Amino acid sequence: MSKIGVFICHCGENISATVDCERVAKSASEMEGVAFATDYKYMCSDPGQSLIKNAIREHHLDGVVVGSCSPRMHEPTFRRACSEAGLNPYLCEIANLREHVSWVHEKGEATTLKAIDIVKGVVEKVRRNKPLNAIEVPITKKALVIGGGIAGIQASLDIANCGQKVILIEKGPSIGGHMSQLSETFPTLDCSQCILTPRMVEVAQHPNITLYTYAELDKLDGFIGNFKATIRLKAKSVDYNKCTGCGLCTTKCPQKKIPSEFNEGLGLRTAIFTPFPQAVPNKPAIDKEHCNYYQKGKCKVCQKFCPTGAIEYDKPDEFITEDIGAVIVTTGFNVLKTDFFPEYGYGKYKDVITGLQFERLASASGPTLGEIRRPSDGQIPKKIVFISCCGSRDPAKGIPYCSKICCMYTAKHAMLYQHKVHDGESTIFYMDVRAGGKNYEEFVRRAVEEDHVNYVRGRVARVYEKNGKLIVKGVDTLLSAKPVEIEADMVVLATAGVANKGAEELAQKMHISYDPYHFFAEAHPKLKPVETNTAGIFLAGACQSPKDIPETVASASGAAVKAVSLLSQPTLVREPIIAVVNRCAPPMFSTCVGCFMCETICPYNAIEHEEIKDRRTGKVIKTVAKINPGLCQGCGTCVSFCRSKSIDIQGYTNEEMFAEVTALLNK
Amino acid sequence: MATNHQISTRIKAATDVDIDMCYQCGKCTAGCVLADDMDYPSSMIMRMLQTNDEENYRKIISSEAIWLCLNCENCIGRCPKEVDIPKIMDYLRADSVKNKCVSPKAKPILSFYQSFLGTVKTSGRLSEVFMTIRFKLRTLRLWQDVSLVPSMLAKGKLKFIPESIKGKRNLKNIFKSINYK
Amino acid sequence: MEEKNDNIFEPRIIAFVCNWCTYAGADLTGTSRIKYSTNVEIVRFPCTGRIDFMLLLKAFAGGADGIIISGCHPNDCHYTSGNFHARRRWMVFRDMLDFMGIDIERIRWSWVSAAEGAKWADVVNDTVSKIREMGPYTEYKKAAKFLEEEKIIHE
Amino acid sequence: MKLGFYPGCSLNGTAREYNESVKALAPVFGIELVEIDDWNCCGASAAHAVNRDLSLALPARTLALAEKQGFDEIVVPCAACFNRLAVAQYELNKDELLKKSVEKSIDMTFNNDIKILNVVQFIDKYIKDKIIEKISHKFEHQVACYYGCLLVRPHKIIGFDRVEDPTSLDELMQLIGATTIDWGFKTECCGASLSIARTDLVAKLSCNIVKDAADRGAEAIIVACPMCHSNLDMRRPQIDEYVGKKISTPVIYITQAIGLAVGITPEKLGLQRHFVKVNTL
Repeated sequence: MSKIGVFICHCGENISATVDCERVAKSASEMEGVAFATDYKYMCSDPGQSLIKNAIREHHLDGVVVGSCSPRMHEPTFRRACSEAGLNPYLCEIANLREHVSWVHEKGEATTLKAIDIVKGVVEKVRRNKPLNAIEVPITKKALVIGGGIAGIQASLDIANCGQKVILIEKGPSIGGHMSQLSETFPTLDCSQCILTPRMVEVAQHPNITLYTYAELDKLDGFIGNFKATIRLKAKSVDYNKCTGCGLCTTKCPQKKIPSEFNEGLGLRTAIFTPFPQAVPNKPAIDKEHCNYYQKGKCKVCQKFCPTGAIEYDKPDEFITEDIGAVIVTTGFNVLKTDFFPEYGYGKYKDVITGLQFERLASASGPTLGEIRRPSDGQIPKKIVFISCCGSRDPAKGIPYCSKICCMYTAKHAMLYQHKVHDGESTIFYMDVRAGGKNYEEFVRRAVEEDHVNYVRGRVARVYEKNGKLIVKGVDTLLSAKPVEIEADMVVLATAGVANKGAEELAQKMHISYDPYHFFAEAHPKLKPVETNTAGIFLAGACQSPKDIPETVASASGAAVKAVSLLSQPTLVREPIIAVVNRCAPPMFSTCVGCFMCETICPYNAIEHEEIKDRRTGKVIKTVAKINPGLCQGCGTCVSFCRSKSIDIQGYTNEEMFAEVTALLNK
Repeated sequence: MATNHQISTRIKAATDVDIDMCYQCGKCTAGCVLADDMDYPSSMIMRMLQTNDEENYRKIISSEAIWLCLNCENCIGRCPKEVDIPKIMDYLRADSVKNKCVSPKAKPILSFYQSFLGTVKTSGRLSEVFMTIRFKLRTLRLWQDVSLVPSMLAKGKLKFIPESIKGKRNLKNIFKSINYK
Repeated sequence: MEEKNDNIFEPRIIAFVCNWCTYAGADLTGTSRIKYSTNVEIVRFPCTGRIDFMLLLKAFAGGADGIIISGCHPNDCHYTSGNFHARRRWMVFRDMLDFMGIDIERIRWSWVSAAEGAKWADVVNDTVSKIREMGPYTEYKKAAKFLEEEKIIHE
Repeated sequence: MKLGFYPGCSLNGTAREYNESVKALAPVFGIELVEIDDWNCCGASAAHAVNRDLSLALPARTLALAEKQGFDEIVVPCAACFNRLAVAQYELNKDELLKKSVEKSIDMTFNNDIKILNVVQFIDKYIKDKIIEKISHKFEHQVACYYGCLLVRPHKIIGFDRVEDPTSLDELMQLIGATTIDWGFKTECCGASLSIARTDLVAKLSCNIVKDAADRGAEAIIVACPMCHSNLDMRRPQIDEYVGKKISTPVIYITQAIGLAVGITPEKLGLQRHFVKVNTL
């Protein structure tokens, strides 16, 4: 006869507002096998927890059910409390009365009844729960950081400075990411490269950091503390051990007319190239799509001129596998490109550009060496229009969210323009100015008050070209919706920040969840902002949602700490939620018939063959399945596949689940 | 819904358009070909409706703007929130007639519509000639477009015998059943 | 949900969901305060791959009028392929149930990710209204009772 | 190949050349357009403005008739009529009760699943791929394609081409050898129904359109809507007055352009009926 304790939490009013907690506790006390039941305002609080502990000791409870928030929230808390009171933590289960009851139903009889049902179900399960012991597994003391933007750089440095090993992979030929493309950064207007490049160099030189550029994650197996990452090292066609980075090849390459990604298509590069002068590593790679040799089969000019003979054509991509303890994803974001804005003629008119392109125009290292010139004819635009919320906050275009950074960088763009073109006129069409952040609002006001940027509140309907001018048809909603028409020389679109191409695919490789816009999802919007739902994988930067630099760096350091705190543990304690093949007395030994169906479907190759031998003769009596607790992740697929019902999964055994379901139904 | 939301509720019921969807970006006005000529441009009208203030509503249905609207659908074509403004305009016009507060400036436009439907009612098809005549009589703009007549005749664009359909009665009933006067 | 009134049928529905996508999704429904019908009670599994179809029979026997099985979207399974296995087994099992005379229309499959709180509410609500139309599932209860007596179903 | 045909009122009157050109074009491609018997005015441009039910009932009657006469596709060259018919069909399919009440007032019941094609959809579907082989006189002129407001809208109902900067007309014109210019007023309204009541506004709007096309060196403006045509063509005096100079850019129906290309005589296409002379071509 079991002695279960039931503890119903009011969660302030979050639960008690719609569920009659006293009544739930009362009817729980009448349930079979329940020795003690009570309710309390904050069960997770210290007094709440000691309430549970005391009850366990007083009533010698052999099981605990807490009716509270989702187990994803406080299961660990309450299990810890139980073990502190000497009860095996896995004899404690949570009945989700908040997320699954009080928050989704109105106050009323039905709601309270449902709460009681759920508690009953869990009680029945706990009555059958077996004490389990956590599994200890070793930890590989090495972190993998995916993406060499500012987030990746920051995270790598922080981890490395804690004395842990880091592997940083970047899919492009250089680290630096979007930040290296920026001109000056708000709200301080300090030069982006000046603050970034030293850190890029630091990464390259840090003894604890291994940097792979032109590299992508191919596969990620394993689990927290023990991942196995397969990394594709894309062939650069240049042997970096020999290459000195003299750059002779890039001057000789006959293919000179390739739109440069780094300059957002506003500048040109060669087929063998280093993306920008401060690139890290500062060594070239060959872009096969445009290289004469790879396309037409002849040229080899670079090889001819290379003083160190570093050029190596026809070298295939390489694959390396690394053991990894923790992963930080910092793959960043992108901005919407053409065809999204037919009404603004982007892609049709050369002088309609994105904010990122404007950054290149304004950047000293850019194609115009920092002078603002029209892409079409190189003229300096006298009238410039900035349109914010291009795609953002536009459900019709499929992007309901606010891209967050645009308000600030648009203000900055207008400011930079005014600084560079003194007789210029700049207009910003905006819906709202969202300048929440340290010194942000002040910055925006400066743009208006000191640089006399003309802010017009209203969305632009369309932009069309007429005799070399761009006609911008907007509106001033503050002048009782008066239409405004501006003949501009150049139009800059603050295009929405969107998830990177291939983000979905990457998420699926790592089994982390992502939102409908393919931004990666954090484990909890407030309390676990850098964790994912997959233990051991963390997030930082704009791959999670559009973020500005300060926020990105902060989240990167946050993620780094999470990774370090994991790697610095001697061993890792894992939930014993794993499958086991039953054993029983001879002559049967196990009901397993050795069909090994489980082996074919196990995603972790955790199924091993065990030969059961006759003690004396040593001859094999039967071969049965055995599960390697180190590899098993407890998905339980084998359980439902097992024909002879010989496998069961700890914590979710058939007996437990059947009992829960039956209890839920039998009122 | 709360009583202080009567207007938006009314409109939602009649047109299935949710006024509160509009977040006042003004893109509709910016793209409207007649915004300059309107006493209240579309986004302004949306805002006034959002106030759920009967006085504002009165202003709207007595405005010229709702009659100038061409239903060209530029606005909804571009609206980030896909608010069906043309549909609301239809509703407002009907309501303005119902409440007998059609802006005097808009009378000719209404007359045109009525002349149009008048001919349709009698013959089932639109006779441009008769519609124009009716219109002229309603508005006393007797000389308008007379200059066009000879050349139109020459090009065979005028039909003086109005075509009419067999199912006239059927059509009469249609007008009757939805009590259009 | 509004107070139950006796003349409309309130079905009892059990939802078997995976811990990583749909359970989290249902949590999100809560955090976003989206309301849905009380008729559904959620049972958490590590993965839809774990869901033993005997449980479905058990649920029907126990008096469920409908069942929801929901997990991660294809390719999003936390355990790589659990949801596919579940799906595949269901394909086979469905016909068998059908053959056994079980009303498979009462079993709803869906994919609800951790980010789809609103979708979960929809899934629940239209399953409830669908089952409500179909009425109580008495046939199987009878059969189950008989089987119980005959001790034909063992756990 | 038989298709239902709904000319609509203007094609019977002021826009008869549009009618003629469509009728002349179809047989060349082995298509017979059968006029829906006893069709009625769809109420375009007036009904919806004053009475919603009427604006649905009028098209509904025609749709119901077409269905009774066994058409599963009808061609509606007039963009305004097309828009009204399409909208009515959509609205009625969306709202069962509404449909019932409308069926009552037209006292006919119907499935309301007939396919409605505007002139461009019609050409795309049945003519486009045969044009090349039929071309006898390449239409080698620089033209501005004017879609007007209704041809591609409401997009969520019609779901054809794209609302901003549509291209379907341009593609057709290029197909028959024309060069199409990029200009600013492809889909800006010409003032349509205000033509008579507010000629001043129509003059202004149409002026913007015609002027921009002319300024950019268009030899002709290609249209697919009788209202656009009458406003840009018949209202030319007012337009000229508004600009303060004479603009002689003719306005031609897409069907006439294609007609000329496949060697139909200008007379049969009714080109002589335009107010702005077309002799430039």
